[in-house]
Amino acid sequence: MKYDGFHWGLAIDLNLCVGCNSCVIACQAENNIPVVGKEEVRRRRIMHWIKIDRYYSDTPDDPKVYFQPITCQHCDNAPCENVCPVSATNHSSEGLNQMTYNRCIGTKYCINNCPYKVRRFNWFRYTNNKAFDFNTASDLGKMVLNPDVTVRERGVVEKCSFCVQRIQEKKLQAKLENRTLRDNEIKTACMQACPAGAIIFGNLNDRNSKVSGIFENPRRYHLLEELHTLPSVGYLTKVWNDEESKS
Amino acid sequence: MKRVFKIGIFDEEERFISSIESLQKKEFKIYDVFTPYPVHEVFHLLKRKSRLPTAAYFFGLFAIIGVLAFLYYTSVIDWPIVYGGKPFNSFPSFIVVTIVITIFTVTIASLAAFSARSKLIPGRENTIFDSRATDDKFVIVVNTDLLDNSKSEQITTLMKENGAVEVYDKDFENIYA
Amino acid sequence: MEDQTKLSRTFRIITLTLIIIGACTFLFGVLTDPERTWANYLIVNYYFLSLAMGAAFFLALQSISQSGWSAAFKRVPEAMTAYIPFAAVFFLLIFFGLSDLYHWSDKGAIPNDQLLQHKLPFLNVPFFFARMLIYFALWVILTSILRRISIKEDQTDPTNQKEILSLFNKSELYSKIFIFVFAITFSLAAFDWIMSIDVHWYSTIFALKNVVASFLHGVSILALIIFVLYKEGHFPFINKYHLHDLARYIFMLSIVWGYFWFAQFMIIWYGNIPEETIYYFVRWKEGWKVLFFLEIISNWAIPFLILLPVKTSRNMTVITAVILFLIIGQYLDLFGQVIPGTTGSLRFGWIEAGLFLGYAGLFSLVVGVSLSKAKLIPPNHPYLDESINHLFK
Amino acid sequence: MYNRKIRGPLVEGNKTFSQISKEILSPMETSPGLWWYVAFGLASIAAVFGFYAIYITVSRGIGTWGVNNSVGWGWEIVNFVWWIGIGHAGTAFSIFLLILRQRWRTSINRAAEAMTVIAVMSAALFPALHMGRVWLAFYIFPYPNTRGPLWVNFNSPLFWDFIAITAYLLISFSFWYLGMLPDFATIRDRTKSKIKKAIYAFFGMGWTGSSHHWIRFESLSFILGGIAAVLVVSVHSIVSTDFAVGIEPGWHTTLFPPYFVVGAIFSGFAMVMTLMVIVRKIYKLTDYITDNHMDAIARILVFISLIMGTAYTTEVFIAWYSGNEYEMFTFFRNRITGDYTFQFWGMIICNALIPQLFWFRKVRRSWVGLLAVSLLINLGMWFERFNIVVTSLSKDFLPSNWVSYNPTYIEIGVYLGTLGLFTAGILLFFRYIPIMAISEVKSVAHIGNKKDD
Repeated sequence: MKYDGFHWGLAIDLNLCVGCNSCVIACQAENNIPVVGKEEVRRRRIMHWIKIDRYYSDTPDDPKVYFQPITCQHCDNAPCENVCPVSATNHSSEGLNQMTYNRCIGTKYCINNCPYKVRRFNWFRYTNNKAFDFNTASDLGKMVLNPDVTVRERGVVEKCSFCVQRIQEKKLQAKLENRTLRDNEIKTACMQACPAGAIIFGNLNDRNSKVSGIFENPRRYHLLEELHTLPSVGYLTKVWNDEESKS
Repeated sequence: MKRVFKIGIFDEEERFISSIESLQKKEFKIYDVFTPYPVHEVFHLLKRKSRLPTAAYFFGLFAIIGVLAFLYYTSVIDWPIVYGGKPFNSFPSFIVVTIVITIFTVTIASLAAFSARSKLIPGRENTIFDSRATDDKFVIVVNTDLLDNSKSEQITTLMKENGAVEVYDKDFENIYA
Repeated sequence: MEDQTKLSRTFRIITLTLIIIGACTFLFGVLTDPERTWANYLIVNYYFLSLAMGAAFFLALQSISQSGWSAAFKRVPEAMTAYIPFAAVFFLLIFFGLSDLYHWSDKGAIPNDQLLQHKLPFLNVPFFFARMLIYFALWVILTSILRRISIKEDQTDPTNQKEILSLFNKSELYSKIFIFVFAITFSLAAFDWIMSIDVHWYSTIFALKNVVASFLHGVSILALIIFVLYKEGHFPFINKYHLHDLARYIFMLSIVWGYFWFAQFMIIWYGNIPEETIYYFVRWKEGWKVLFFLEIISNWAIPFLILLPVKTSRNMTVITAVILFLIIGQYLDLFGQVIPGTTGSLRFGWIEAGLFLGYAGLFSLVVGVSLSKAKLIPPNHPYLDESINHLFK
Repeated sequence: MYNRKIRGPLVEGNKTFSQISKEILSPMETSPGLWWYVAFGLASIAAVFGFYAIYITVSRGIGTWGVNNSVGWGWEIVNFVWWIGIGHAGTAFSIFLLILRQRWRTSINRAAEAMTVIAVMSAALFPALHMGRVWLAFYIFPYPNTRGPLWVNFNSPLFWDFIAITAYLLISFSFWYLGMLPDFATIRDRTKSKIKKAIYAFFGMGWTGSSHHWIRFESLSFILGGIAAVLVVSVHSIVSTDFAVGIEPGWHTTLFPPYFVVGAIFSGFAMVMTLMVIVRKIYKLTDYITDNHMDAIARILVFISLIMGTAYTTEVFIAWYSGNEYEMFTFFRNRITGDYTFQFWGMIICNALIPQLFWFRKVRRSWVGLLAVSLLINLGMWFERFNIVVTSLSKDFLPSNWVSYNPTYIEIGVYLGTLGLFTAGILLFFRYIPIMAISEVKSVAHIGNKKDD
């Protein structure tokens, strides 16, 4: 699949990530992600569109910790898209793996077939529901909602959209000003919030964009590359300078 | 119009068949026979043929072409959508869909054809010449409207000779079948 | 019904000439182009073994499903199984061409290849041949037991019903054992001999697909032999229902072949994992693509479309024509499985033709000799009446 | 030419045709015993519980189930595949045994087909319920709509499932119904009750048994039979593609289509056997469903169980042979050992080992043995589906996504409900529809009973 215009991509530098969770909160605020409470999290039903995985190596007494922010990989050969019976998830002409909430009937097949397990399901109605009295049950709580983003119904699948509302906004703005989009003009919520600048978003088709530059880095790898899902999210592998820390 | 039929009742398949053969040898035209289960010799003797398989073949052909055309139209021409990097015309997937929908179409069409040709429709009452035919008797029915009495007698004796347990005449006002 | 075949002089001469042609081709081939010769040697060996194994499977299946219609023909599949010991010898000779066929037998490649190291406990030369010996031993023993029971039945006094019935039950028991053994060993053999050529690739349905291919082509050759014998004046009782049943076997099995072929292709195509798709990627290149489609056409499309109507499946000429396509089909199928992983070049020349002809001659001779050694129609078989007066109901 | 000495008679007791009609119709014409009402009552209670569970699911959401972000499919898909598998028995009986010329099928195929229809209806409930928004289920239908029109994704195995199951339900129902036409006519002509006559006359569609009717009946059965043979294979193959075309380890394997079909026939035949043991016991129809019949089903079950055993072995072997770490983990660390060993070994023991008891004639001839083994096979097949659906999802590629899965009482309730519905349906079938195809039994009644054969 060739993308004529934009091909959005995200680069995450694992060397820079400190696991502060700012991106998680920023994403939650930006995309109207419901807070579901301890009980649901315990039942493995988190709603975060970006989460930070931790892996450890070495001994338990002196572990090395690795943080890995995981979001939808926006694969160009996305296994989740093939299997949706109602075309609720498909590929945009800009390389986005997009989700049409209105069309989703909630078969959860995409969730199963996603090797990264980054798709989220609305197990209950989280709005106006006293059982989930966190941020969307009361009028006051609802004031935090972002008017640019849909509030999802019960029974639909959702996931990271690369902040498509921000992409569209900036594209429109550039069009109104009759100019091309500048690199780094579009910032996803996670990128904006990252204090270390570990997350970079941009156009992969633009050779000079920052994200393309990072993709050229020899440290770059894709998650589960052997499955040939062709993710649009690239990671820069973590490098430890063991010799120096020992001396 | 009132019509007269001669009805012969048989107990056993062999006698029933030999009776049909001897009636046909004397060139009496058999109106129809009724049996509790399908007797294949009867189909040969009465030259009964069904064109349902041919019809089904054409239903199938029509369905295959129709479904493939529909799939091509919807996913390549009308609104092509990219799913996971698959081509718009993802033929292996279409084969699966085509097989099933063809099967579906052939079934429905054959059922409809069967129902229409055999006049078997829920609630319909076809003429029953002798109600024992659905239980344990083999029944031969001969239309005797145009036959004179002696011929009609000849049929009776022929049937009796071949072992009919009962032979009788019956009038029918209207025939549905 | 007393009937026995005799081998004519011309038959012997023709088959012996073919065998000599084959032997010469092999010798010249090994000297001039060993890689290509060994690859073709494997294809034709496996080809004729698969026919014999398919016939054996047919024989056993008839026995356990208590099918009566085929009883009169059972000497034909029995004769075909007589080829198995010959195949055993030829397969063991693969030892000399191992390095031309199997990448995993290359000692130099193992240290650099993690997967080969992983597979080493299974794919190593001694174990490979040990397995081969076990497979052949089991097949030869079981098929010869079935054959012996069948011959013994002939020699029994026809009035001694008790003895005949006990032999009949015995053959059913051994058929059951054979089918079980066949399912496991032939699957493993397909993994060993064919799938391990593409040593990094794997597919779980592969064995099953090869089992069905052998059954399909075994039955086709079986039918062909029956037709030839009929033309020679044997089996005078053959009616359209016998033809119909044989044609139905070919028809159904070719559908099953198509089904397995499609299942493997579709699942790999859909899953789109490079580890697996590489197999079809190689076979989708220029030139190979034609072979790829010819395989399906001759093994599935032609039998399916031609034998679909009842009329054509009761016509001996039509069925024979279909069988000829299937003979080509099995060759193409094996060619497409073996060659891309070995020589990788799409060629059909004198080596290919000569080897095939040689083996065809040998196979015909073995089957012919074996047929002439026993009564063509087993006179004491309990289902013989049912088979001769076969009616389609 | 039917060799009776070897094959045994198909119907024992040298019966007349009218005796056959009478004996087969007797369960319908006499009032059922107390057991019937007790069983029906119990089944209804289970069904009511099921309806309650469905109400909770639909009104509150899928969250009431135990499924989660990694294991998106749990009991509902396990049960769906299980029921669909059982639903393969009827068609398999009627078609495959027809192709293999096994004439003993005549006295069993009606009940097997009834089972098929009811089981497929139970199965069809689950894919509907597992949707987050079941009220929009019609989106899966490719119809010209106001959204463009936006068609559906023809690549999706769920879409294939949808059409395959609809077609299967329709065809097995019509095949079943077609076979009943002559029998309804028999009831219509025999009964003395006016209401019954009117009802069966309506559903009998005016069947008279004329040669015109029979020849078309025969050729339609031939067509539907041929079609159903393809369909029965394709339906379960399509169900298998739900898993096989995915990329989850343990799901993505090319063997799945035939392996699922064989497994389906396995569980279907086991369920037929369970049912037949009970029918024989209760209705004393041993002349029609003879020991030979049960023996034949038992032999088929042994045979299929060996195939299943081979398939399990192949899967495990190729998982190792592939050298793929995800495959190896799934099979060796999450099935053979790990959290789900109970289900895995349950599957192996119930499906591959226990049916081997049928090698012994004693087990094949005792009704307790038949019943016990057939029930265990059904349990084993349930484990198999659990193994496939849940274990692969619970621990797949990224360790951070590993979870375990436990069902809630709502999921169990839905399953109990379908069990209740199934039992109730079968009980109603016993009561209002002839248990065997009367006309077919008549056509084979004298084969192998006469001296000259």
